[in-house]
Amino acid sequence: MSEKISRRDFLKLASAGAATTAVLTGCGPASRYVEREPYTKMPEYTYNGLSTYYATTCRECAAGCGLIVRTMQGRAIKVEGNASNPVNLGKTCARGQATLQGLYNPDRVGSPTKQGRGSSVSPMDWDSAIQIVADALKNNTPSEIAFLMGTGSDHLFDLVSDLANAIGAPAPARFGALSMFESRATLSKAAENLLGQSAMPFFDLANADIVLSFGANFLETWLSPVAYTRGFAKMRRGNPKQRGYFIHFEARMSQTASKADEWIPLLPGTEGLVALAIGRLVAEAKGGATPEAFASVDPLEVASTSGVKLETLEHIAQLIVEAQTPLAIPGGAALGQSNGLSTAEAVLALNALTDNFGKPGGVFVSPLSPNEDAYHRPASALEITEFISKMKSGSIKALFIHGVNPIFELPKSFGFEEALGSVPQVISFATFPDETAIASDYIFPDHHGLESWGYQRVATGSMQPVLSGLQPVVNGVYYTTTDPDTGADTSELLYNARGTADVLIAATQLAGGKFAEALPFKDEVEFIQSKLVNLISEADGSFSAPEINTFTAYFQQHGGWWKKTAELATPSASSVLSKSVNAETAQFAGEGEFIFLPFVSPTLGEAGANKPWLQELPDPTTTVMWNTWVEINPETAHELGITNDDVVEITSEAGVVKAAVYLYPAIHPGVIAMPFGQGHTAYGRYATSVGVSEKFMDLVPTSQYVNGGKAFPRGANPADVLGAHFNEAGDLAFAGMKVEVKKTGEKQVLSRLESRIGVYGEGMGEEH
Amino acid sequence: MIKKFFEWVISPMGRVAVLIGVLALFSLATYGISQSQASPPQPLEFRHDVHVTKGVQCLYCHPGALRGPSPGLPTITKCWGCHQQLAITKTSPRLEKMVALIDPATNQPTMGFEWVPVVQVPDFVHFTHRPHVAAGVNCEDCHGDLSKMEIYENPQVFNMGFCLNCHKEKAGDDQEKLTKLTDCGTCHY
Amino acid sequence: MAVTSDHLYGAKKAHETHHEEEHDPRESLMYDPKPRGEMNQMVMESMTTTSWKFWVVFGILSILVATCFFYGWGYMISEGLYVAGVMRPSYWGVFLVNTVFWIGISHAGTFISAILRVFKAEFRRPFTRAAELMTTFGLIQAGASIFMHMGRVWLFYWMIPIPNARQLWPNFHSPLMWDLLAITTYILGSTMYLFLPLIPDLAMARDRSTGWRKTFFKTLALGFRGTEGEWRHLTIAMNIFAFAIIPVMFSVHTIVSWDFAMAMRPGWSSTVFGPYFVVGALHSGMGAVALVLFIMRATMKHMDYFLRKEHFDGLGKLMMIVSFAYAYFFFNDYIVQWYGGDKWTDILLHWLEEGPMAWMFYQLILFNIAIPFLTLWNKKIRTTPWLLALIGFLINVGMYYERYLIIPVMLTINRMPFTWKLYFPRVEVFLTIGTFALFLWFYMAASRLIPLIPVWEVQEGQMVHSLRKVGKTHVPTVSEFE
Amino acid sequence: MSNQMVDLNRVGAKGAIAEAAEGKWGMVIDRDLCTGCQACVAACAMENNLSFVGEEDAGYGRTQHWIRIERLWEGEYPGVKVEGGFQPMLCQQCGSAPCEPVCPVFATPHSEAEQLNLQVYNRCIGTRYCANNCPYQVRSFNWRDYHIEPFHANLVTGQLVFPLHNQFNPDVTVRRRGVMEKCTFCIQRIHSAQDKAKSEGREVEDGEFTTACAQACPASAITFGRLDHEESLVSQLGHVSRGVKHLEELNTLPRVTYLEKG
Repeated sequence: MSEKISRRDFLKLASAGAATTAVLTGCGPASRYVEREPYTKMPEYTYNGLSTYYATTCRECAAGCGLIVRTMQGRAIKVEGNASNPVNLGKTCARGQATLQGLYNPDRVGSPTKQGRGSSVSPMDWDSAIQIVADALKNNTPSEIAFLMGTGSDHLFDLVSDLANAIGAPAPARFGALSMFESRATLSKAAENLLGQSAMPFFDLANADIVLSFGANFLETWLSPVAYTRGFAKMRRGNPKQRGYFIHFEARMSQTASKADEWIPLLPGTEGLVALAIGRLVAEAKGGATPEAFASVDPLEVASTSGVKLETLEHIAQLIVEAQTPLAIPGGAALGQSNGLSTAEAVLALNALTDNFGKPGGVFVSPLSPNEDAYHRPASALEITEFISKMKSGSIKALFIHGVNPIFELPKSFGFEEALGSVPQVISFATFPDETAIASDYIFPDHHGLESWGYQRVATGSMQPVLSGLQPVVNGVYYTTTDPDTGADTSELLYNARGTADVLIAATQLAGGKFAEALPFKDEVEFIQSKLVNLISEADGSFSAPEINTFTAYFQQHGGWWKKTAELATPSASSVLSKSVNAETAQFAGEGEFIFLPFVSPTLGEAGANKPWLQELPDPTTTVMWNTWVEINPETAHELGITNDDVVEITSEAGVVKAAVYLYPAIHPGVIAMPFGQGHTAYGRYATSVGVSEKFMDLVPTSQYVNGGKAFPRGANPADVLGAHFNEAGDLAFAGMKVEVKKTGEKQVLSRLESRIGVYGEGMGEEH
Repeated sequence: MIKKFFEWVISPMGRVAVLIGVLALFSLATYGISQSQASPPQPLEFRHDVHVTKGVQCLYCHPGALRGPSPGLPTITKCWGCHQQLAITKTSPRLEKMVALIDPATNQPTMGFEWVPVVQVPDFVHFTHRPHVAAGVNCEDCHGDLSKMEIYENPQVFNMGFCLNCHKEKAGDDQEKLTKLTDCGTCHY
Repeated sequence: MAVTSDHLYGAKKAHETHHEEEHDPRESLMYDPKPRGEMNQMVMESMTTTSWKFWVVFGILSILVATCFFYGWGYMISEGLYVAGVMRPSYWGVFLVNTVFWIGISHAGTFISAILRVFKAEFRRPFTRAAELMTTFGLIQAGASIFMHMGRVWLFYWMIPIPNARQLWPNFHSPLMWDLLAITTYILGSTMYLFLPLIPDLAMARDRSTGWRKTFFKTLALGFRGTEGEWRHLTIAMNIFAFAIIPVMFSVHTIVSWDFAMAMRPGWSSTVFGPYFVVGALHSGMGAVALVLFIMRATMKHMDYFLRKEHFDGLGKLMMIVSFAYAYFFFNDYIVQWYGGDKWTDILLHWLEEGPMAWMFYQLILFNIAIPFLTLWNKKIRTTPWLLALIGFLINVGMYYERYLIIPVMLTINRMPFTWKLYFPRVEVFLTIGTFALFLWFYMAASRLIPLIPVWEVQEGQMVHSLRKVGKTHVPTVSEFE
Repeated sequence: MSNQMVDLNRVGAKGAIAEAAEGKWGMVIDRDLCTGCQACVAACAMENNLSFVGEEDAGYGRTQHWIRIERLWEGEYPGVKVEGGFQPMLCQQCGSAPCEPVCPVFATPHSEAEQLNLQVYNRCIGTRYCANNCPYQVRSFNWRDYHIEPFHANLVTGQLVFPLHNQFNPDVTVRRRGVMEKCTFCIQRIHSAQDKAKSEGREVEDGEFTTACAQACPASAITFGRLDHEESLVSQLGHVSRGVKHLEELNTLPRVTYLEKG
C-alpha cells in the first residue's frame, strides 16, 4: 500500500526510526527498500529485465581463472566460471565468487587522493593526479624510479616493464603474500636444478592413482587451487574402477590434509628426509642399485627424527611400488624451511624414481603462456629485502606501488614501513585504502578487476598455454539519488577510479620526450592490442581472426586465448637420480618450545579480508569466522593450562602477536599454527573491527572511518613474528621459526559455525 | 469525570461520535490504498490515448514484453524517430519538453527521459510478461483500454486476488494446469 | 433465596450459647456468620479503603509495565528479534516459556471454581473469584507472550480465517492454529464465567457506592435486582458454564502440549505430554492461588474474616494431591523416553542431567515433588498461610524451570550435532518482568474495582450451613436448596 | 474478492505423500569429493542475496547460510580424521517435510508443480515453528534487517548509499527481518530455464542449468537435476551403492542423496 513512500524515502526512514519501517513492512511489500531502479541514461535493452553476460578473468589471485559475469541494468550481479577457460572449466573458488563484494565494497577509494602519508587526506581531480605522476617520472633520474607490483594484472606489468626498459629504470619488482607462502621461487629453482629449465612444474594430479603431497596445500591457495581441485576430483572418482589414494605429509591437518586418506603428521622440516627415505625403501623394494639421490639416508634414522613410524614409511613405499602412476608433490610449508630447496629436490627425485616424468599422472613443466618469452616468477623474499635495503639507502626517489600491500603482507622484520619513510615520493594505485596506500603520499585508485581491461598469464594449472583476458563488465559503480518531489532519478559515479595503465600512458604523454616514446599508445586497450597482435599468426588457437580488432573482440568475448592442445614440456629425468640430494633437518630460528606454522587462510587468501562474505565463510577446518585463531594441540594446551578462547601471546625473535586459541585436535603437539589474512589495521570496515556500540550509529564516510582511529585490527597477522630467514632459493623460511607461547589471561570468544557441544562434547558430561 | 464520560458515551450523541470516529479511520485507510494506485508524476505527460488511437502497437514501444520480464520503457530516441517527421512536434506545447532535449545539430537526443514506472509489483512477486503474452493475454486485459486513458492509470489494484482469479479462469478444469498456476512458487521466491 | 435473618441468628445464638468447647466456629467461615449488611460493608471497605502502600506498589508496577512491557516490546518490534536471545537451534525461547507458564497459572482459576462448584466443595466459596480473575489475567499474559514471540507480529491477523484477496485460509494442520482457537475459546469462556457470578456482587456494590463507582457498577451490573427469576437464570447459566468450561480447560493445555508433542524432536514427541502439561498447569495454578490468597489476606481489609485456616487447609490438600499426579507424569515422561532408547533422546537426557542446565533439572525435582511431598502432610504447615504461600511460590518456580527445560534447553539438542548451541535470554528478561508486572497490575486494579470476595456465595453458604440441635447435641447440617 | 478459496491443504502434506519417493528436482552430493572449500556457500550467498550477520551474531548461531559444510571428528591424534568427509548440509526439499504442516499460515507450502518445499517470505509471520521442526536445521531466520544497517552505507551528499545493494539478484526477494528463509534449489533458475525452454517449445534438458552451488563446486561434488528422468545424471548417481539419505529413518523423503566415501 505505502509502496511509494517506502520506495522513495525508505533509506531516510531506515535511519530516522525503525518503528516507522515496522509499520511499512506490515502494510507494504516486504523488501521494497532495495533500490532496484535502473541507472538513468541506460541503453534500452537494459530495461527489459534480461541479463547480459561478459567474460573476464578473476583477479583475486594470480591463477587466472576465467569468469562469466552476469550483469543487469549496469550492475554485476553474479560471478560464474568460464566453462571454456582451460584453467577452471567453469568452476570458481569462494574468493572468486566474492569478488563482486570487492567491486561494490563500500570502502573503495572514492577518488584520487592526496594522502600525505595519512596526515592530510584531501581528494583531488585526475588531471592534477596525472600531472603528479608525470612529474614524478620526469623529475627523477630513471634509476631512482622504482615500481613495486602485485602478482596480478600481467598487462600492467608488461606495460611498466616496457616503460622501465625504455627510460632505463630498474625492472618492476613483483611480489605477493601468496607467492611468498607458495615458495614459487623455490619450485622454479628446483625445476631449474633438476629439470634443467626455470619454470613452474605441472603435476598431473588427475591421472595419478596414488598421490603423496609433501605440504602442498593445493586444495586451498597453492598455485592454482581450482585447477588442482578439479584434478583431485578426477583422481578420486575419475576412474570408475579405482579410487585414487591420497597421502598428505604436514604437521597440521590443513584443509587439503583433511581430504587425505592418510594424513601423516611429522616434524616440520623433515619432509625432504621422509621423501628420500620413502624413495630408498621403494628403490630397495624394486631391487637393483639404490640411486645416488637416496643413498645418503637411513630410513630408521629418518623415522626417529621425523616422528613417522618406520612401518608407515614401508607401507607407503609398498603402496608406491604397487601403484601404476604414483605422484609426489612438494609445496606449501615444506618449502618454507631453511632446507626448502633440497626438500623440493628430494620430492622431485622421488618422482624421478617412480619414472613418471612426462607421463600421464606424472610431473611436467608448465607451458609458457602465450606472448611470454620466459617464465617471470615473482620476486623471492630475499630479492624483496634487497629492494627494501635499496629503499632504505635512499637510492629510490619515487616509488610506484600497485596491487600489493607490503606493509601488511611482508614480515615486520623486513622493515618495509620504515624503509618507506626514506622514499621521498610514494604513489599508490590501490583500489582499497589498505595499509600501504594510507602510508603513501598519493592514492590514484585503479579500477577493480571487474572494471578493468587486461590479460592474465596462466603460469601453471592448465596443460595448454593460456592467456586469460579481462574486460570491464560494468562501467563504474554509480549511486542513484531520487528527487523526493518529482521522483526523478539521477545517477552519479560513486568511485571515481581510473585504470592505472591509462594513467601511466597519459602521464608519459604529458611528460613527453622519451617517456612519450616509451608508451606510444592512445590508451590501455591499444597497448593490450599491441601485445596480442603477434598471437594472430599463432596456429592451433582457441579462435583465429584476420586482424587485430576482430581478434581483440574475440579475445574479450571468449575471455582469453589459448591453444587447443596441451603443450606440456617433458623434463629429462636422467640427471635427477644421479645427482645427490643433501637433505638434512631444517634449521629453526629463535628460541622457544614450539615451531610456528603460518598458513594462508583458505577462505580469505591474501587480500580477501575486506569482503564481508569471505569473512563470514567459516574456515573449512576450524569453522572460525571473522577472526584469527591459534591452533594448539589439546594435550599441549592442557600442559600449558590453556583452553579455548584464551588469548595467548606468541613471541619469536622477530616480534610478538596475540590471538585467541583454538584447541585443534589434528596438529603436531610441537607445532602451533596460525592463519594469514587477518590483522588489518586499515583496508576497510570489514577487514578491521569496529566497536559494537558505534557499529550501528556511525555514519561518517568510510575514507575517514577506517583510518580515523576508530578501527582497530580484526584478528592478528602472523607475519609480525616472522624473521628474515630464507631457504637456499631465497624464499622466506616462514615455517622455520621457534616461538614462545604465553597465556595473557584475556579471553576472546571465537565465532565458530560448529557447535562446541556437539562436535567436542563440551558440557555433555561425556563425549558424543 | 469518568462518570461523565460513561454517560456521554451511552448518550446518542456519544454513539454518533464513536461511529464517526470509526468511519474516519476506514476512509483514511481507503485513501491510502487509492493513493498507492495513483500515477506518479512523469517528466512528460505522455498521452497513451492519442498513440493507441493512432494505431501504434503497444509492443512497438514496449518490446520487452515479448522477450522477458519487463516490457521496458522507450528512450527518447524511439520517440524522436517518429516525432521528427510529425508537424505537431513543432507546434504542441506538451512536446516542447522533448524537443528541448534534442540537439538540433546532430538531431540526436542529448539525454533521455527518466520515466517513472507506474505498475509496480512488490519485490517478492516475480512477474514475467513473456509467458503472459505468449499465452495470448492481451495488454488491455490487465492494463485497461488505453485508447480511453489520457495519462495511464492502473485500472485496478494489482493484488494477488487479481492474479489468482485470472489464473483460475485460464486453468479451468485442468487440474494440472491449476496446480501450476496456483502454486505459490510460481510467483513468490 | 427466601431466607429470613432470624433463621440465621437462630443458628448463631444456638452455638454461641452452648458447645463452645466441642466446636470452634472461628475455624470455619460457614459457622461464623455475620449479618448480611455488615458483611457487604466489609467487602465494600476492603475494596474502597486504600493505603498509601498500595499506591506505592501500584506506581512501581505501572512504571515496570510501561518500561519493561510496552517500551521493551516496542523496542523489540522496531529493532527486530535479534535483541532477543533466540537463535539456531533454539528458535523458541523464553516467550513461549512464558506462554505455557501463564496458561498453566490460568488453569487453577477454572479448576478451583468450576470443578469445586460442580462437586459442591464448600470451602471454595470465598476464593473462587480470586481464582477466576487469575484465569483471565493469566491468559492475557499468555496471549501477549505469543505475540511477542512472533517475528512479524503486525501480521498476526493472517492466522485468523477471514476471506481475503489472497484467497488463502490458515493451515489447520498446524498445532499453532489449534492453539489460537483453543486459547481464544478459553479466554472468552473463562471471562464470561468470571462475569456471571460477579453480577450479584456488582449489583450489591452498585447499591452501596456513590460517584463514578456507582456508574461503573451500574453499567456492569446490567440492572440486576435480585428477583427470583434473575437468580434462577443466573444459577442455570453458571451451572452450564461450570460444566462447559471444564473440558475446555483440559483441552487447552493438552493442545498447548501438542505444540511440542507434535514436533519431530527428541524429547518433545512424547505421547504423555497432554495430561502431563495439564497436571503441571494445575500444579502451578494451585501454588499461585495459595500465593494470591496469602497476599490478599495480608494486605486487604477484613480478609482475615473471609479467608481462614480451613481454606488454606483445603487448598494444601489439593496441592498435595496434584503434586502426586505431577510426580507420576514427570517420571512417566522421562523414564519412558529413556526406556525408548532412541539415540538422540539418550543424548538429550545426558544433556539435561549433566549439561550446564542440570541444576535447573534437579531444582525442578526438588521444588515440584520433594518439597510438596515432605511438607504438605502436616496440617500445621497447611494451615499456616505464609508457609503454604511459600510452597506455592517454590512450586511455581519449579514449574517455570520445567517449561524452560522443555523449550530452550531441549531445543539445544537436535539431530544435527554440528548446530547445537545453548540459549541465553537477553531482552526476554525484561519482557518477562513486564508480563509479571502487568499481571499484578491487573490484579491490584481489580481489587479496587470489583469485590474480590463473592460475598453472595459466602452468605449463601452460611445460610445453608447451620448447627441443629438433635437430642442433646448439636450437629452441623447443610440444607440443600441450591 | 472471490469466494472460492484455494484449499492449500491439498497442496500441503497430502500432496507430498501423493508424490511418493520420486520427486522432481534432486541433488547428489559426493562427500568423498567435497573438499570443504566453501565455494558453494559463497556462490549461494551471491546468488540468493543472503545477508552476512557479522562476527557476534555469526558466533551466536545466527548465520544466514543456506548451505553449510559440517565437519565432525573421529579418532584421536595422530589418527584423527574428518568423520566421513565434509558434509554439505542444505534444505533436503523433503517429499514429506516436517516443516510444512506446522506453519499456521502456509508460508512454507509444498509446491506440487516443482515438488519443492517453498518458503513464501511475504506470507511468513515468523513463528519459527518450521525451523524447530526441521530435523536438518537448515532454515535460517532474519533476526534483523542486516542489509540496511547504516554500518554498511556510505554517506554521500547527506544520503545513505549502500554500494553492496547493487549486487542484489533481482530474481530473488531480499528478505526483511522477521521472516524465515532457506535453500530454494535456486527456484529462480528453474523458472527461467523452464521459461526459456517453453519459449523455444522444448523440454528442459539435463544439465542445461544448475544451482549456484553445483555450478561453483570446483570438485564437481554437487550434481543437480531431474530425479524423475531415468537418464539424467542425478538420478543415475542417486542409485549408486554408496548413496545414502540423511536421517532417512524419519521418512522425510529427502531429495538430496549423499555419496559416502566407501
